[in-house]
Amino acid sequence: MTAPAKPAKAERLNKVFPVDLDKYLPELLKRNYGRWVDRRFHGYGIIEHVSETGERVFTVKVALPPNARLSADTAEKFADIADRHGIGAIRITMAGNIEFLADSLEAAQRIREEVEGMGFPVGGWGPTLWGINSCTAFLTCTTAVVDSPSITKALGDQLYEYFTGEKTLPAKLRIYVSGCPAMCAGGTGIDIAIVGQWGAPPKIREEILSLCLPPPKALARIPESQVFLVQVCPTGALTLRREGDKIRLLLVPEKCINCARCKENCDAFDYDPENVGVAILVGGKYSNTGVGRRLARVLVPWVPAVPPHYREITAIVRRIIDVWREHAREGERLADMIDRIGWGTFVDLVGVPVSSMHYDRLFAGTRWKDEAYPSLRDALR
Amino acid sequence: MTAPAKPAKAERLNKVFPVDLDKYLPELLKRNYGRWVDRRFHGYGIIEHVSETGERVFTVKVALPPNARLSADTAEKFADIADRHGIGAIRITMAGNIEFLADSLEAAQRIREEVEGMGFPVGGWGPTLWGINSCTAFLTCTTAVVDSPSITKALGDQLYEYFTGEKTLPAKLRIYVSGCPAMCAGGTGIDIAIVGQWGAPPKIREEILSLCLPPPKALARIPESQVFLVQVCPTGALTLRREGDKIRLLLVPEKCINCARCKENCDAFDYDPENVGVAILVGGKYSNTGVGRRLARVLVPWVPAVPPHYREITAIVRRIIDVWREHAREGERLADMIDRIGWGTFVDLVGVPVSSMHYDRLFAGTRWKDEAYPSLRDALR
Amino acid sequence: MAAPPDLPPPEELLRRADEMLKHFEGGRWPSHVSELRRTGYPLHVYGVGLVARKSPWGPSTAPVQFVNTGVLARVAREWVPGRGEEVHFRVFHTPGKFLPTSFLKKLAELSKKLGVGLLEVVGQTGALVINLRKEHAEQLVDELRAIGTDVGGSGDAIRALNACVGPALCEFALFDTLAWYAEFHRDKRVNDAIATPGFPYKFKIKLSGCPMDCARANRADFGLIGIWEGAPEVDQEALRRKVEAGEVDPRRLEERCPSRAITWDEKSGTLIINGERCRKSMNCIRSAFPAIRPGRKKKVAVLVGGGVKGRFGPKLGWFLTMLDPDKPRDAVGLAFKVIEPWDREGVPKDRLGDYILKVGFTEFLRRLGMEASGRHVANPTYIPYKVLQKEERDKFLKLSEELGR
Amino acid sequence: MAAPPDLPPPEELLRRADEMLKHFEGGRWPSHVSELRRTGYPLHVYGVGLVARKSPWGPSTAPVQFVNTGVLARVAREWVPGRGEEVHFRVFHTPGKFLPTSFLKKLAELSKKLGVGLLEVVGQTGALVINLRKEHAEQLVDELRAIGTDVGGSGDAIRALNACVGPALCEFALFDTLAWYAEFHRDKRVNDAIATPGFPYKFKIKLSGCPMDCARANRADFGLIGIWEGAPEVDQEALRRKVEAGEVDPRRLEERCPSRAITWDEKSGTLIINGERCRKSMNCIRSAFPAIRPGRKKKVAVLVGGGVKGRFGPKLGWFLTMLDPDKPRDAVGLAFKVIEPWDREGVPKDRLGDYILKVGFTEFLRRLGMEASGRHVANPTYIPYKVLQKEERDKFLKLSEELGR
Ligand code: SRM
Ligand code: SRM
Ligand code: SRM
Ligand code: SRM
Ligand code: SF4
Ligand code: SF4
Ligand code: SF4
Ligand code: SF4
Ligand code: SF4
Ligand code: SF4
Ligand code: SF4
Ligand code: SF4
Repeated sequence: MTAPAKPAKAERLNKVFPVDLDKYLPELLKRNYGRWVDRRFHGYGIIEHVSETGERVFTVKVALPPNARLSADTAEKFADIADRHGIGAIRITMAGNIEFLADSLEAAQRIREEVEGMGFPVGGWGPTLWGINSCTAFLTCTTAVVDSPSITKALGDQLYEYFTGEKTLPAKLRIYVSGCPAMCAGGTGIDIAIVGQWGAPPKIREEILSLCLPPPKALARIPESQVFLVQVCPTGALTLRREGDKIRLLLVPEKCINCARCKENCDAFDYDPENVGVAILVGGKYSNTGVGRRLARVLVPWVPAVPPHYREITAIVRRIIDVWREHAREGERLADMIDRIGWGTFVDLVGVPVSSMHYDRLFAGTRWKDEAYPSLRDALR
Repeated sequence: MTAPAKPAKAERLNKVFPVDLDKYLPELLKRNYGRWVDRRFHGYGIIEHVSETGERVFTVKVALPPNARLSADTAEKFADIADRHGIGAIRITMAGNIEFLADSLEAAQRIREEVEGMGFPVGGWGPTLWGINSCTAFLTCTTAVVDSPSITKALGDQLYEYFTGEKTLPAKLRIYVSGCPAMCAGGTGIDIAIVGQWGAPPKIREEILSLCLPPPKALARIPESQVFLVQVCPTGALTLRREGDKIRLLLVPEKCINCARCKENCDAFDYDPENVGVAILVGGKYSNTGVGRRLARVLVPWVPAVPPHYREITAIVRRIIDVWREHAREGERLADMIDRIGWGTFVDLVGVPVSSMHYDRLFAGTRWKDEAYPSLRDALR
Repeated sequence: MAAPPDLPPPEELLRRADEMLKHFEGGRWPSHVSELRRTGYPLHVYGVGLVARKSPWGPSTAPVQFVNTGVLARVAREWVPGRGEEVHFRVFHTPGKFLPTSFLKKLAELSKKLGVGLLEVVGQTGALVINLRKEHAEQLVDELRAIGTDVGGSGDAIRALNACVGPALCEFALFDTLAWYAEFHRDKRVNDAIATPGFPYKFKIKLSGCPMDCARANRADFGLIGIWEGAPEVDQEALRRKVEAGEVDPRRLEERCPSRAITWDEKSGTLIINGERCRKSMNCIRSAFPAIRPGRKKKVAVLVGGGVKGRFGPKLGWFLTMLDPDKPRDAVGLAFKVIEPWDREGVPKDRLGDYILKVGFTEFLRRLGMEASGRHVANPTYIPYKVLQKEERDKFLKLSEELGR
Repeated sequence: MAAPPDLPPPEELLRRADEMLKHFEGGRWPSHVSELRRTGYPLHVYGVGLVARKSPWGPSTAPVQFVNTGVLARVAREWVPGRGEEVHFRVFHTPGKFLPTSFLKKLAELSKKLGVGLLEVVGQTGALVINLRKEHAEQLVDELRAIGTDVGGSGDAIRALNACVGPALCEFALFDTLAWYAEFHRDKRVNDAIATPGFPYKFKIKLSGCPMDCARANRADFGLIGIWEGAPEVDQEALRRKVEAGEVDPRRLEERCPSRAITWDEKSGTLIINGERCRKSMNCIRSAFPAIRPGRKKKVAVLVGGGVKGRFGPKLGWFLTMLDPDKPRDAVGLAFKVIEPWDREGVPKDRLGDYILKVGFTEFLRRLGMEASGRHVANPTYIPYKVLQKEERDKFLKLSEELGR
């Protein structure tokens, strides 16, 4: 391969964006763009959209493996199915499911059969599990502390019927599983969020620290507090000490909140798998339905993440779902139910047996201790 | 008057506490102490308590003038009524109403007639206004910025029927009116709290400041930050500056949160009546009913307090009550209703027309600006 | 406080003050002004304050020998025509605030003889306030002591205690609030801390017989609230009668129970209450009393750190522990145990609650040598990362293991 | 990251890794491991990570000429037997993420030819991820550009934009999310900020056609959400039919409206919606569509400062202003207006929301030269004292006067 001339490469700074709708939208959708007037659900996986022109399109929603991973082989098979039964296109949902597009219910059913035959379930609309979003974690990520794709697989195996609708839920359920506090699976604004944790303050590997610091000469000219790594820590847990010629980065464990910002910016931060676990949060949502958008709250600040079964995690998630199924009103998302019955009652129903939990500080690094200020009501038995 | 001998006076340090139940409790109550098994309400002002012995006692609840003020003359008349119709005792409720005690419903009714004849309404149980607690303010207090007794009178005149039960409410209503942020009427854990405000940072009267500082020699030895007045300010708005021999107390208005702690501790802090007003808070309660105890939230951070009508205040209070009456379920306290329908909806129903309100910082002096971080939902019309 | 701007000349000021006062004698609600007219209280001062929209009173002193708390003295500001002065005592109320007519008459008499014939029958903390004449202060102390009460409770001291009427008149009382109230007063340390200020700030003790909290123990530095463990007690037979009579709707009991602890079994006509879940809202009890009443396993809950402001603003007390309803002395001991670290380390004008916020609740417990009790979940965090100690983590590990079985 | 303690010897490690991997090929849910087996991805590395309970990957580099964002390179840690490497591109997705089969096939082909035959069909931000072979990186860029897309969007840059499917497939879209998405990409400033990192931290833009927020604009640095003003539109005739058919229970619409904006008039069979009150929960609409549909006065709401963590932890975006649905260029302009003060003053690794928290929302508005809009009452204070500016006070004065009339 001979390298093209340089100016041509510089052209790479002018990005090629695939934004020409005309090129990517199937004809059927182009004709009815913005003209959809009604939709009908056929089971839990197929939606029929009706246009004011009278035309219809059927979408078939299919779950993918964790982290929306697809081999080129499978992609080609999907393309083939879409060509044979569909309208020559698929779409990827923003949450990593696939939608096949068809122009009749029969065609949609055929698609369903074929993908189910390949081992991919159809479902995920209405009062079901819409899917589990997983970040990439051990598949490609350097900062991961737990492996979200395999946790997702463990959860998916257990919650399968909730996706297909064989068993239904009070309302939509989505789960985000992130391998570390960066929360790439989408943060905490969702029904159930699972977030990997170090569990203990990081360890600093002195040997490679210099890679994350400015070159010695430049460093000598920067005030300690202005050094990037020091600035990155939100709580002041990291300070730089110059000892003669040497530089030491000190970590005050009492100040550390385990946010992982240091590690995100420097590979010298390490941890011990011994302490690693996940936090489980509940009751978030982005949608404005019911009580409106909200961040989830920490129900369980830590449980271990033990592959391959991840029993500790799946047990708690199942429990949360059971409590929700038992106590929710029809159509009530987890966030709305918790809001109605109260956090204390919810925690109680789940059976979290702790004598002390966090105090809501909203943002890390404020003056008050991040700890429990007990209320009488919550103490009552 | 000749002063008694000193040792006798020193005895005053051993207090005489009126704690001998035997001495103060009417016989009827002594006999049935701790043996009450049932109670019946007769209208909104009379409760019949039934003992397991079969005996009964009837209490008649009577409103007093603002700040629970009673002249010796009226007190004697009350004693007389209690002797004639009652069981020879009255009691003062903790919230400053009077309860007459009688041994039959007829006697209770007679008491009711007599006190009503004197201009004191009977009522205040069940779904009514239980009373308005007022601090002393301009009657005797040096730090008052608005006069709570007269505000209470203005409110009482307008809400009279809610006390007597001529008009009922969804549930209990109590109002606390405090003349300044010390909130002596009982704080903010109540349905409606009205709290006097300076509205602007205090002015310092240099002439009398020295009265609040340690004597010059002692002062010279104390670090600035340890001086009492400097310590009292929760936000660091007050600093002491030594200029040669002179001492100056500086106030940074941007840091001042109007908490009045400086004034509570030193008469040199003054304000301009021009800016003075009250904050109106809603939805507090101490009782564990419904959603449980909670502090009220600021609905209106400031309106002027203009005697004698205090129209600005009474208009808002009436409005709050109207909204509550219209939207509450039976038996639902204001706090419970707000919790159910949501703060945004409630604010909207009242019609507070502001584009910016406070951000909840819970405690003064944290790092974040005490200001509005708008949510989309609340912005929607 | 300086004279407000644009104050009219004295005569005009007094005239307007009078007008203002008259206004407050109209209307249906009992009038404090009319009541004050029956007394020797210097009403013109109050009227001038209303016109000026500033408190007319400035600080003054009224030293009374060996009385270090409970005496408050004011003098009218220099801009109040005719000036005037005002002194009042905070006097200890009787238990349950019962006033036999004989005692009430004595108070009225004293108030006329040595004061201006005016009372505040209950201060918002719980004291009985008597407005007196400065020159009679010494005598009033002696006469009050003679009839069985006394003056005290202001400044950085223990303040007038407050207890709800409890067993004297209320069916719901879960402990003997008035006996406990007496017990506190019998303790020498309480006496001394009431008599002489010495703490960083005031300290208030309030006692409520049940979770309705009529005594507002939630806003006390040290609050005591009667409670029970488990479910309310149901007399199923009596309840069925109430249901049949249409007095009680069992579906509504179910629905209105804020902790969803209630199930009504239609078939058997039985109300089942899950005691583990019940949060003691009293809702079922007050709706169906006496067929439903508080449970029998009684306790007294202790709340610490409440207050309306202090350094850090409004706070409701935090749950500390449970006490035995038959052991009031434990409560007295605990109060002083709680006071100790605050008294030793607290910055002047930090309430107990402010102190706790500064050191943190966990550290506060450590200083008391106490264990955390109860579930502390009122304010869950939104932040999913945190350093947790091993013991803490182990609790959750146990939970997941139990659920996994 | 250092080798975890007690790691078994290489062979045993690989054996256990394999066991682990096999486990994840069982079960009903689609397996990523089975899928990965169909590719050239170095599965043993992943398996070793699972056994070690540590990510097996360390940072590496894969410089690609004039490509400053979107390329991520990893190398297996030294304790992974056999080592291995992994490089992937973040590739711009098509609008609405529609993939004509021809395009999908081309992607699959490229992925096999130049990569390991593996895709992440959508990253959680919205990118399409292709795992490639390092040596083909340059060529893959060119080939992607040839089929009409490109690599980019990582680091302290504008990230892959994300827009919900909107008018292409959804009845609820209140503005043309896909047209706006295209409009952003056509702007030179957007191109440059995607191509080359330079901000204090990443910057994400997300577009949702309606308040359901399928694109999760609430967690974007700059979020756009379609909205309308006033009440939803009711086709009373159609609604009555639905009611009669038993498809819709109007009482339930009333009851479930979270802002209590709905009244059902039984007699006339009319549903009245108070538009002033409606908070756009979409509840009535999705329950009775198409008899009830969004109103016609459409707007696009702008949220700023969302993000999952940054310096100060989780935040949902705050409402800034409303835009005209026909003017996407206004949104592009506003995005850069919002970026400007943050870019100038922000500390490295502070997200926009962190910056806003530091300066305060009011000050942020001032720096933008914008007025506050909307009602900001989400988090009312419990503290009853505050210094307020005169203008602020006057608003409340006006309120009380209006109510007093
Ligand atoms: C396809 C997708 C958008 C896309 O551009 O890819 C989508 C599309 C629709 N969403 Fe969504 N939602 C999609 C992710 C989301 C998300 C994001 C997420 O889950 O992370 C949210 C907000 C997050 C949250 O849960 O708070 C979201 C909140 C909703 C809601 C509100 C649900 C609720 O009860 O709060 C509805 C309404 C409903 O379900 O009745 C909704 C309804 C819809 C419907 C079914 C509208 C309708 O009833 O006709 C849209 C169907 C269009 C279609 O046929 O494709 N969509 N929807 C996304 C599918 C994800 C998936 O694979 O499962
Ligand atoms: C007399 C008084 C206690 C005292 O020792 O003085 C009192 C006594 C009773 N309260 Fe109370 N409450 C008294 C102040 C309070 C307070 C304090 C306050 O208002 O500042 C509260 C808590 C504050 C709050 O509102 O959160 C309080 C919250 C309750 C409640 C709960 C109401 C609710 O809906 O949340 C009840 C139950 C009820 O009304 O059904 C209650 C019920 C009762 C009853 C009527 C119990 C009953 O149903 O038999 C008690 C009657 C005893 C009697 O005959 O005297 N009491 N009650 C107080 C009368 C004040 C007054 O003059 O109006
Ligand atoms: C008399 C009384 C109001 C009334 O007329 O009922 C009162 C009057 C004063 N209070 Fe109070 N407080 C009274 C009950 C309260 C209560 C209610 C309670 O105890 O439940 C509170 C709120 C509860 C609490 O303590 O948190 C209260 C919180 C304050 C505060 C704020 C304390 C804080 O933590 O910030 C101050 C300011 C101070 O301490 O400097 C204060 C200060 C004052 C001063 C001493 C201010 C002054 O120096 O002028 C007032 C004296 C006025 C006077 O001329 O008597 N008063 N004060 C109440 C006491 C009578 C009694 O003992 O029964
Ligand atoms: C690939 C992807 C996960 C996935 O497999 O789907 C991902 C992967 C990484 N994210 Fe992310 N994030 C991905 C979506 C997200 C999202 C979701 C979103 O955008 O809605 C978030 C939360 C939303 C947000 O930005 O607030 C997210 C919040 C983070 C953060 C925390 C940012 C913060 O404000 O604190 C980091 C940490 C950092 O920036 O250093 C981070 C950092 C990382 C790094 C670069 C960490 C690292 O250097 O190893 C991960 C690279 C792994 C890899 O090998 O590719 N990633 N990351 C997603 C990007 C694909 C795409 O562009 O579509
Ligand atoms: S959440 Fe953590 S583990 Fe997952 S991709 Fe993001 S940075 Fe990696
Ligand atoms: S950046 Fe976060 S994890 Fe790292 S030391 Fe600071 S607080 Fe701890
Ligand atoms: S609240 Fe203020 S005005 Fe009222 S008595 Fe207390 S200190 Fe005085
Ligand atoms: S003590 Fe309070 S009112 Fe006084 S200056 Fe400080 S903040 Fe302002
Ligand atoms: S607190 Fe309970 S026991 Fe005490 S008076 Fe009130 S209702 Fe009765
Ligand atoms: S006391 Fe309250 S919480 Fe307990 S069972 Fe009765 S209603 Fe429910
Ligand atoms: S956000 Fe609204 S318009 Fe967009 S896909 Fe979701 S439901 Fe449809
Ligand atoms: S959209 Fe939601 S808030 Fe608006 S009227 Fe319908 S149900 Fe009520």
